[in-house]
Order: sequence, then structure tokens, then C-alpha cells
Amino acid sequence: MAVMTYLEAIRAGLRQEMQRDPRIVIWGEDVGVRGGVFRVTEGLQQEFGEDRVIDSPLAEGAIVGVAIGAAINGLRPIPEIQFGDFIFPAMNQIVEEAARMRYRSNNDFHVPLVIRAPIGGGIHGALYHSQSVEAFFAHVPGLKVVVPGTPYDAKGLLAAAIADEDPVLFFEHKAAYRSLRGEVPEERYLIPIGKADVKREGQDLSIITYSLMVSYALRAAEALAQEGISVEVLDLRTVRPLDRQAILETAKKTGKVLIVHEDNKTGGIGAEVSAILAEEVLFYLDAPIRRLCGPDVPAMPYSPPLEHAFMITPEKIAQAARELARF
Amino acid sequence: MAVMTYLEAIRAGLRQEMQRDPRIVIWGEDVGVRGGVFRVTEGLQQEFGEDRVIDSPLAEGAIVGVAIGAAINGLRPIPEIQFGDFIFPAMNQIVEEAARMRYRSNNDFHVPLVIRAPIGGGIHGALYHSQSVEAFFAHVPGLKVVVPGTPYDAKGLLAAAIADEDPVLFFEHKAAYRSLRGEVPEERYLIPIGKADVKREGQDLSIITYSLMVSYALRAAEALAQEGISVEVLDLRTVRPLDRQAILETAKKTGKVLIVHEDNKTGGIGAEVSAILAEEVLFYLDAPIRRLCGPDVPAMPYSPPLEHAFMITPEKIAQAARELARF
Amino acid sequence: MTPELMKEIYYYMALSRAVDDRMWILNRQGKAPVVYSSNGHEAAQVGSAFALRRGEDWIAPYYRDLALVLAWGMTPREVMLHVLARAADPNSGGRQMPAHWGMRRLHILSGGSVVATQNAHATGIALASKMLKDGRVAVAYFGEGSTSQGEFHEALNFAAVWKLPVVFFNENNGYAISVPQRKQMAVVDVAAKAAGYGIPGVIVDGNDPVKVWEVTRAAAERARRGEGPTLIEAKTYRFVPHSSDDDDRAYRSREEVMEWKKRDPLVTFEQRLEAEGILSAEEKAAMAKQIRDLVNDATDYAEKAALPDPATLERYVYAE
Amino acid sequence: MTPELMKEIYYYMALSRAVDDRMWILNRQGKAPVVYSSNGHEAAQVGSAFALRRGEDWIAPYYRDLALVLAWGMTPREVMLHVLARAADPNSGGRQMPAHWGMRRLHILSGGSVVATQNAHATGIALASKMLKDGRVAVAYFGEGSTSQGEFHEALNFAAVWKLPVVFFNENNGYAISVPQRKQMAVVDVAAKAAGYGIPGVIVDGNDPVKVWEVTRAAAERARRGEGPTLIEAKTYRFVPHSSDDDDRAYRSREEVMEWKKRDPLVTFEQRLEAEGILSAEEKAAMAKQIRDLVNDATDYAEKAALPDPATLERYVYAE
Ligand SMILES: Cc1ncc(C[n+]2csc(CCOP(=O)(O)OP(=O)(O)O)c2C)c(N)n1
Ligand SMILES: Cc1ncc(C[n+]2csc(CCOP(=O)(O)OP(=O)(O)O)c2C)c(N)n1
Ligand SMILES: [Mg+2]
Ligand SMILES: [Mg+2]
Repeated sequence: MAVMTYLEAIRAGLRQEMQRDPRIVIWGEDVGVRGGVFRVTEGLQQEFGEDRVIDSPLAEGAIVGVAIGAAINGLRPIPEIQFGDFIFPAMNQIVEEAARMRYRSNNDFHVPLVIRAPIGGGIHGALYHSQSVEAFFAHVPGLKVVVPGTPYDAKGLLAAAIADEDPVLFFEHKAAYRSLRGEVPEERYLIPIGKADVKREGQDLSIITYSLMVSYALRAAEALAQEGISVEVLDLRTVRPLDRQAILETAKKTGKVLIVHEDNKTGGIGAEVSAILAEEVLFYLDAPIRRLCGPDVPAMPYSPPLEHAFMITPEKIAQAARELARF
Repeated sequence: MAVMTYLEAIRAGLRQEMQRDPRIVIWGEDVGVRGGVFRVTEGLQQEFGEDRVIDSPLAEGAIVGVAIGAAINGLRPIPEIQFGDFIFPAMNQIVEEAARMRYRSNNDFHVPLVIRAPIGGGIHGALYHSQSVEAFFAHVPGLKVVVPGTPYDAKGLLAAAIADEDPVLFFEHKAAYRSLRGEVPEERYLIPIGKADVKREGQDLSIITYSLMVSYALRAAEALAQEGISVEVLDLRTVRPLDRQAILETAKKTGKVLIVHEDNKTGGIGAEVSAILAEEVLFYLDAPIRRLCGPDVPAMPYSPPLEHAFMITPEKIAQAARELARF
Repeated sequence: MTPELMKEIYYYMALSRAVDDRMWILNRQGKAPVVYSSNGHEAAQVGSAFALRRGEDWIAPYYRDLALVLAWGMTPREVMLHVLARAADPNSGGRQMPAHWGMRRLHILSGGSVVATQNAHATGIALASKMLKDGRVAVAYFGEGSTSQGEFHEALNFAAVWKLPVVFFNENNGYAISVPQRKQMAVVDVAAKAAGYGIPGVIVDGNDPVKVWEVTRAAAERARRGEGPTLIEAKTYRFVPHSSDDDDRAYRSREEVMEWKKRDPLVTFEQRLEAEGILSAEEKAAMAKQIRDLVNDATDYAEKAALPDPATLERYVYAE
Repeated sequence: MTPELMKEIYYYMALSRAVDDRMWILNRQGKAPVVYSSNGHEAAQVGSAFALRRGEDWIAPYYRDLALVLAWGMTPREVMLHVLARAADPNSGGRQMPAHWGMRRLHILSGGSVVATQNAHATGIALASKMLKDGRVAVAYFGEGSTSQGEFHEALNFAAVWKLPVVFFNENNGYAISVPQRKQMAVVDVAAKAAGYGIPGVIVDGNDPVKVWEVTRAAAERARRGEGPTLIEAKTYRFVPHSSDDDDRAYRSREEVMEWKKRDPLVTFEQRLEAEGILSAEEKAAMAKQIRDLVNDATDYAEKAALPDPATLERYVYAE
């Protein structure tokens, strides 16, 4: 099997899907001639033409709004938002239109649409090129929110997102683009949306996480294994819908849960995961539910000492897990 | 003391503040000549003139964006968003600009600004005139989010919001406007933002809630008292910042917590409240933390049977509390 | 325009007015909590509808467009099922507020309440039509107040750059609820906005269905030829409050309303058809009776129809 | 324009270019992870700055506006503290990416990265000025790509309706990162967009600081007289990639860049001042030395300055 970066896996997935289905069209800022500011769509305009890989005007509201109309009239659009930070001008179209088209029309209309955007930080992106925006959308009925943590998952979840008949937000971690590598099959495969994945089995405690933090959690688990602490790592893979069953199972199994995400703590995905546990398996828990998350400041500052202070690292995860194991 | 509706209390508060401080300016759609579609600003343009109560163009992004600039150059703007449902075109200005102006400028700039908007349903408002939008903003560092549940609180919290040096979202429940009445002092008073309020003391379980649901919870508590169940009702009053201490105290006191809100359950305020409890006072709890919330559909449909099925009622709260008390 | 077509347009204008009037009665009877009216806009809506391939082209209407959707093929029964929020409402199954139209079969795009979003949707529909070469034109309808929204601008710009087969049809009635046009924009004509997008901006008397038909046809043909979008501004007036929750006496004088009423499109078009000998007294009476019967039938039908089952509340959030 | 003023403008253009060049060196040395440049835009920025009451009027710049903020009063040391993300950076304390200007004392509005939002802020500043009668004009600066954003439209419309003392200053360099203007809009001139707002749209050669100064002065005076906003389009070019992360060879030919370089505003203005006998060889050499010293000093100073203390990460989310 080929070894690819996270970015290459996404590009390979896009290419494969576009070869398969001529209705798939990509547009966004700089996605065509330039191949995207991160080069995710590099080569696609050459291969599929200017009609199917479109450099759009600089307007996220229209990028998504036009995609909604196009999806309704027969295309399968995959618009790109250049940075997750710039998704807010499109918030209205995503939340008020895409998410509720099916519900408001009593199933007469629906919007098959995949919105791709890079999230997260750690690459000197500062306040406006580092944000984690998944929690806003995970709160919205009618949306699905996918947050892959490995190259393999990225390709398989992308195929599933494109096959989905409802709007999917596909959030790629920009620090993962070139830093994560892994085996990725050539052939098409679909990873079901809404299924979490146990990335590592363990007995003493569970780390529940997603996106870039999956690999950090695995590194922390590795380190802790040396100390005799056995950590289970559950990768949520999608944060809406959440895989309740998988969440409950790992908590019941280990009795101790550490939730990790890079997004701000208050009102993040961790809150909902914790609330599900407190509702359903409270008496299985041997320790308080811990959340290790980004601090409650507006994304991460630029200057290295501040960025570093913001970011969650494998070491910080290991430390939190160690404390929890000892509880 | 005068008895006023929730709406009258807000109007009285606006008038009193505008009399006190000539820098306060209101604008929004239909707020001037028409006095607002709910009549909250009725009479204010007559009293304070067209310069201070402005009928703005139909553009929420500009309504908020202009307010940010005006606040920076010396006004104290109180823009109105006609319905909470229509706040999304302003999301970008609120989240990316207002909320982080202080942080990004390292305290050089700040934005004293109160954005008023009606939220909630139960008035045949259907999908687009019924939404609860507070959770989106409660996730955002740099914002404060106020959700009064009584006429008295509405006036006192409004004064505090206007006095605040940071951007505050002031969400008024539209079903409360004319249905809730209570005593409201003539003189100016401030209720601190970030302090919850025990609206009723009790021993057996705690209901934690806010906005319209406060009065519903009190009705439920009244009914349960007849059955010998003693319910404490904690009104959060503001959902960012949350009053952690008050939340922990009531949970420690009764050992059983029911969180109630009209907003969709997944990723709502209840998730964060529950997560705080699971993190801090897990071992004080005698029962799972229950959430009684709006179902996970995009706001409430129009047709009465569907609207009714969506809405949380005092009866539904009493039933959930009864079950929890018996746990 | 043929006399037959003129009569057909007249018929739909009159039908719409009759359905509209009935809605207000239902509102006063407490049977329809909210009503949005097309009263006054009929010429603009019906005239434009007949300039398009009804049912094949796409329309993206807003809450003001009762006459439009009737002319497009929605039946009075279907409208009344929607107004009374019945389970069989084909627009939304009773989920949406009245006047939130949408029927996939007829190519009427489902609309929400957030103004101006449909401009982007129509643009996207047109993008798909261009790619898939299905020959369709998409038409977005909207009020002049909604042109202040950023999404209006984004959609027109996108459509213009890609020369998409879409028409932006503005129904300018001079008010956005209570806000008069002079507080909404610093131009006299919405059509002036076309200049910023490099597309034609056409002003038309929105109370004359024939003129509206002509300019809409020209715009649709231009779109079909691949020459891109047109912005049409139909100047008109609404004779009733913004909705049943509004009281327009707060913001406009009765004199102003009466002045416009003299140009009521239904009355003036009727007079013209009579004067030109196109519509005989008998034909008119027959039409009136047919319309009365239809509206009565639709009301009865809808009143008897079942309300939605509360058990369906959580359905259709996602594909099932 | 007096010869003195011309020399001062030239000085700031040259200073900006020198600071700019140094930033790229720091980037290549790995000391400045990201650089945004005003290289090529100097005439538009400095010419407009001198047409305003520097430090009293408000500017709302974007990331392209190094020359503007230098002309407005920010010192090279202050710029370098920002570029190198030092604790003493007066723009953001090292929190923001370079070129995210903001200094309250100088009336330079703090900017984020989301394009076009500053148009509404400048409009709001102007609304306050009008109410408080402080006599200030607010000027928003922005690229032509950002005019596709809805917020651009909303701000211009709002400002036009209320005739606010604000100027919208477009630096049209023909590209939004890789996207050429013809894919961004279907008009040749950004100034054409003014028609939709009922305000003047003025086109000016952005490589001629004197012409820019003239039109900006006229717009500012008009604003101060209470006659409302103006949209100025300064046509110019950026000679370098969008940022240090960009590679512009992917989307524009070297011939095109060379063609524009012939009209490098710094070179042509220098030639003009020399030809007109305004700038002597000695003066030029003295200025060059002064600039070199300043840039060296600023770089050294900033390199030695302390980085932010990580313990400050959670400060200033709210008032303290
Ligand atoms: C984004 C948004 N903001 C506010 C509203 C509330 N609202 C509904 S209709 C309306 C006025 C629209 O006026 P116009 O576009 O002129 O249409 P008309 O009703 O006059 O036909 C307003 C403000 C809304 N629906 N959407
Ligand atoms: C809302 C938003 N979307 C996308 C971006 C990413 N981005 C940064 S600059 C830029 C191009 C801007 O071009 P233009 O406005 O012409 O300014 P120039 O850089 O050419 O001066 C883009 C797409 C952004 N900053 N904000
Ligand atoms: Mg109107
Ligand atoms: Mg540009």
C-alpha cells in the first residue's frame, strides 16, 4: 500500500471521486490555477478542466450559497473555504439554508454538499489562521461534521462525505497536512460517518479525541505504556453525529475519561461528550471526567512562546493522563 | 414598585440609560418610526431623536460592524437584530471582530457594545422566528451572553450590559415579552453579569436553567412541592461567563441536577454545565445529570401540533424532575 | 402578446388576489396565525412567470410571491394547505410559516425567511444548468430592502463573472416593513446596482404585466444565449401591511396608499382588457365564478385536511 | 503640492520600501515566519496618508499597508517589533501575524485577517464622528479582491444612506492572491461599483502619489463637508508574491511583472523629483543613509527585544 501524507490522501481522494462522478465540481479561492494555498487541489484543474475546478470570487457566503443551488440542480459540489477562520461569512448559508433545506421542505429538497476547510494551529498561523471551528457546526441539526485524524481516515471519510446526501463539513487539520503519513489504499473505500474508531486499546483510562490530537494522544499513550499505564485512545472521527455507543463503551471499560481537543474548552465538543457520559454511565466512572483543551482565548497568538503555550502537546496529554490514572 | 412586563422592563431600561448617557445610540431594522417589530423601542425615537434611534438598512453584518467602529470612536451602541434567527449574517463581525478586538490589540482597543435580539419560540414563529442562538456565542472567548428570565433581571442585566466594557449579547425571550410580569424598580440598578441566581431554594434536586424556562421551572417546582418534592431552581442569568460556583454549590447541595433549555440539546449550554459538574463534583452526585432540552431538529415547526411537540412546558419539566427525584 | 395570454395572465392575477383576500379573512378568524400577502405585486409576479418555461425553469421566490407560485402551477388547494399548516402542505408539510414556498416537482426552490439567500441559490442552480447544459434559467425574486444584504451582492457578482443563466427579479415596493427606500439605499433605482456587476439593469413598471413579461422574456433569452444575468427592477407597491402582524399606518400615510391604489394592477389590467375588447363581461363573470369556487373549494379542502402528526417532529433532519 | 511635501512623500515611500526589503531578508533568515508586503503600493498609500490629518483622522488599514502606517506615524522600530512578534509590539504585543496594524494613539484601527470587515468599522467610526462632531474622517483601505465580500457592499450602502464622513480607498493590484481581477468581477473598474451606492467613484493612477493625494484630499474634504463617502480606486501592482508563503510564478508571467516594474512608483517618483530639481543628489544620498540607519537600528532593536511572556497568554480576553 502506498504511504501518503494526510494532504496527499485528501488529494488522491478528491481525484478518485472526480474521476468516478462527473457531477463533482470544486470551487473556492485559489483552488484552480494555484492548486489551493496548501496545494490540496494541485493538479486537479489540469486534469478536470476549468469547468470542474473553479477559481471563485473572494466571497465565502456565495461559495457556499452557490453550492447549495448547484447541489439542488444536480451537481455534487465540494466548495473549499480557504481557512476555517474565514467560514463565518458563510455561516448564514450553512446554518440557515444548507442544514435545514431537507427539514423545512419536509424531505422534498436536500443538499448533498461537502464543505472542505483547514482548521487548527501550530504553524505560526496566529489568531486568524489557526482556529478550530468545528463546535459551532456540531451544534447544528442537519449538518454532519467530519474531523479525520489520519491519512487513511481522511481518504475514506472524504469518500463517505461525498456519497452522503446531506451537507457535510470536512475539516482538515493544517498541521497534519504534511506532518502525518500513513498507508492509504489506492482503491476507493468508505469509512462510515458517525462511527468512532478505537485507535489503541487500553485498560486504565480512555482518551477521547479527534483530528490532529489523535496522533498526539497516541504518542502520549506510547509514552505512558513505558510507565505501565495502559491507555485506550478513541478517535471520534466525526463530531456530529457523535458515536454515543463507542463513547459509552470505552468509558465503561476503563472508568476514567480524558477528553482532548485543541478547540477552546468552554462549549467545545468535549462538553457534549462529557454530558453524554454524565447522563448515561455516571456510575461506571472512577474519576471525574477531565477535559484537556485549548484555553479560552480567541485562537492562538503568533509569537512562538504564546503559540506554544496555547497548543496541546503529547507531553501535556501524557501529564493529564498520568494524573487521571493516579486518581 | 411598578409592575411591568418583561418587554416594558427592557424598554424602561433602554430609556433610563439613554437619558443618563448621551453616547448611547440604538439602530436596527424598524427600530425607529415603527418602534421595533415587537415594540420594544417604541417611543424612543420620539424622545431621543432620529440621530439616536436609527432605522438602519436591512443588513445585519453592517448593523454590527458599524457598531464596532462607532464604539471605538466614542459611542455606546446598542444595535438590535430583529430576530435571533437573523444574527448569522453578523456572525463574522461578532466572532471575528468584536469578540477579539481587545485580545488581538493586546488591550489597546476594546468594544463596548450591546447586541439585543429576541430568541426562542412558542409564538407561531416557525423555523425562522423561534431559534435559540445563545450556544453559538457562549462558545466564543471575548463575548458575554446574557439571557434574562424575569422583568426585574432584564432591566438590571441590561444596565450592567451597557456599563460593560466588552461586547455583550443580550438575548430576550420573545414569548416572555408580554407573558411575564413582575415588580421592577424605577431607579437604576445593575445586576452583575456572570452571577447566577437561586430563584427558589430546595433540597431534593436542582433545576439549572435560564431565560423563559426559569418561569416554567418555577411553575414545575410549585407543582412538585404539592407532591412533597423540594426543588431548587438556579437561574444562570448569563451563559457566558457561567457562574461555576453557583452551579457547583446547588449540585453539591441537592446531589441531583436537571438542566433545562429550549435550545437543541446537542452542544447546547447544558452540555457545558454538565461537563463542569462531571469535572468538579462528580462524587457528590446521586443521580445521572439529566438534560431536558429542545429536540435536535432545526428549530420548531409552524403547525401547532409540531410546535407544541417541540416546546418544553412546565409539565414536561415537572415530569423530568419527578423521575429524577425518584431515582 | 396574444389576447389569450393576456387573459391567462389576468386570470392568475385575479385568482391570486382572491386567494390573498381569503387568507386575510382566515387570519381574522384566527385560523391562520400569520399571513404574508402579494396584494399589489400581482402584475410583476404573473407577468414574469409567463415569460419563463413554467415548471422547467427554476424560480426561487420569497414570501411575497403568492401570485408567482399560483401562475407557476401551484394549485389553490396546495396554497391553502400551506396557509393552514396541514400535513399535506406540499411546500413544507406544515413546518414553515405561510408563504415559504417550495415544490421540487415544479422547480420552485424551497425558501427560508432569511432574506437574500435565494440569490446565491439561483446562481448555483444556474451554474449547474450551465455545466449540465439542461437549458434552464433560474430566477430569484426579492424585495428592494433585501438588496442591502451582503449576500445579494455576492450572488450577483458571482453570477456576472461566470455569465450564468440567472435573472435577478426585484419587486420594489418602496418599503422594507416600515423602512422607506430612501433609508435603505442612496439611489433611486435598484437597477442602478447592476453597474457594479457589469450586467444590464432594467427598470420596468411593475404594475404592467405586459411590460414585465417583455423584459423578463428578454432577460431569460439573454441568459439562455449564455450572455449572463440581468437585474430587473419592477416598481410596484404593496397595498396591505407587511404581514398580518404589521400595522402600516405607523409609517405611511393613507393618502400615499390611495394614490398607488389608483394604479392597482388588477384593476388597471382588467380595464385595459375590457377597453381593448379582449375580455367580455361574460368571460369576466365566468372567471370570477370559477375563482370563487376554486377558493371556496381550496379553503374547505384545507380546513378539513389533517394537521401534522406530532410523532413526525424529528423526521427528515437527515436522509432516512 | 509643495516641493517639501513631495520630498516628504518620497521619503516615506523610500523608507517603506527599505523596511519591506528588510522584512523579506528576515524571512529568508528564518526570523520572520510570515511577511506581507506593500512593495509596489507605496505611492497609493503614502499619497493618501498625506491628504489626511495624520493621527487625528482614522485609518482602517489592511495587511498590505506598511507604507501607509509608516507615513501615518508608526516608527520603523514599532514595525519591526511587530514583524518579529516581540512583547513590545504596539500593534498586538506579538499576538497577531505581521502586517496586522493597529495603534489607538495614532488612530490606526486594529485589523484582523478577515478581509473587508474594516469597511464597516470605518463607517461606524464615521457615524460616531458625525454624531460627536469631532471633525474626523475615517478611511478604510482594502484590496480589489475583498470587494467581492458582502460586507464591503453593506458598509458602502450604510455609509451612503447616512452620508457619513468616510472614504473607501481601494488598492487595486489586479490580483487576489492568484485570482486575477477578471475572475473576481465582471467590471474593469472597481470604481464602477460606486454607482450602486449613489456615491462618487474615482479612478486614480495609484503609482502617482501626487494624483492620489489630490483625489484623497478632495474626498476627505467632501466627507468633512457632510456630503458623504467616496470610493477611490487606485490602480497599482504588487511586485512581490502575495506573502512569503506564496509563489506568484504559478499565476502571472515574469513579462507582466517586468512591464509593471517599468512604472515602479518609487523609481518614477524619484526620477520626477530629480528632473524637476526638487531632490538633489546630496539630499537623496542623505535620505538613503538616514533610512539605512533607521532600518538597521529598528532591526537590531527589535531583535534584542523580549518575546512575550507565555504567562500572558490568557490576558486581555476581557477588561481587567
Ligand atoms: C436577514 C434578515 N433580516 C431581517 C429579516 C426580517 N424581515 C423580514 S421581511 C423584512 C423586510 C424586507 O423588505 P423587502 O426586501 O423590501 O421586501 P418586501 O417585504 O417589501 O417585499 C425584514 C426586515 C429577515 N427576514 N431576514
Ligand atoms: C474572508 C476571507 N477570506 C479569505 C481570506 C484569505 N485571503 C487573504 S488575502 C486574500 C486575497 C485578497 O486580495 P485583495 O483583496 O485583492 O488584496 P491584495 O492582497 O491583492 O492587496 C485572501 C483570499 C481572508 N483573509 N478573508
Ligand atoms: Mg420592499
Ligand atoms: Mg488585489
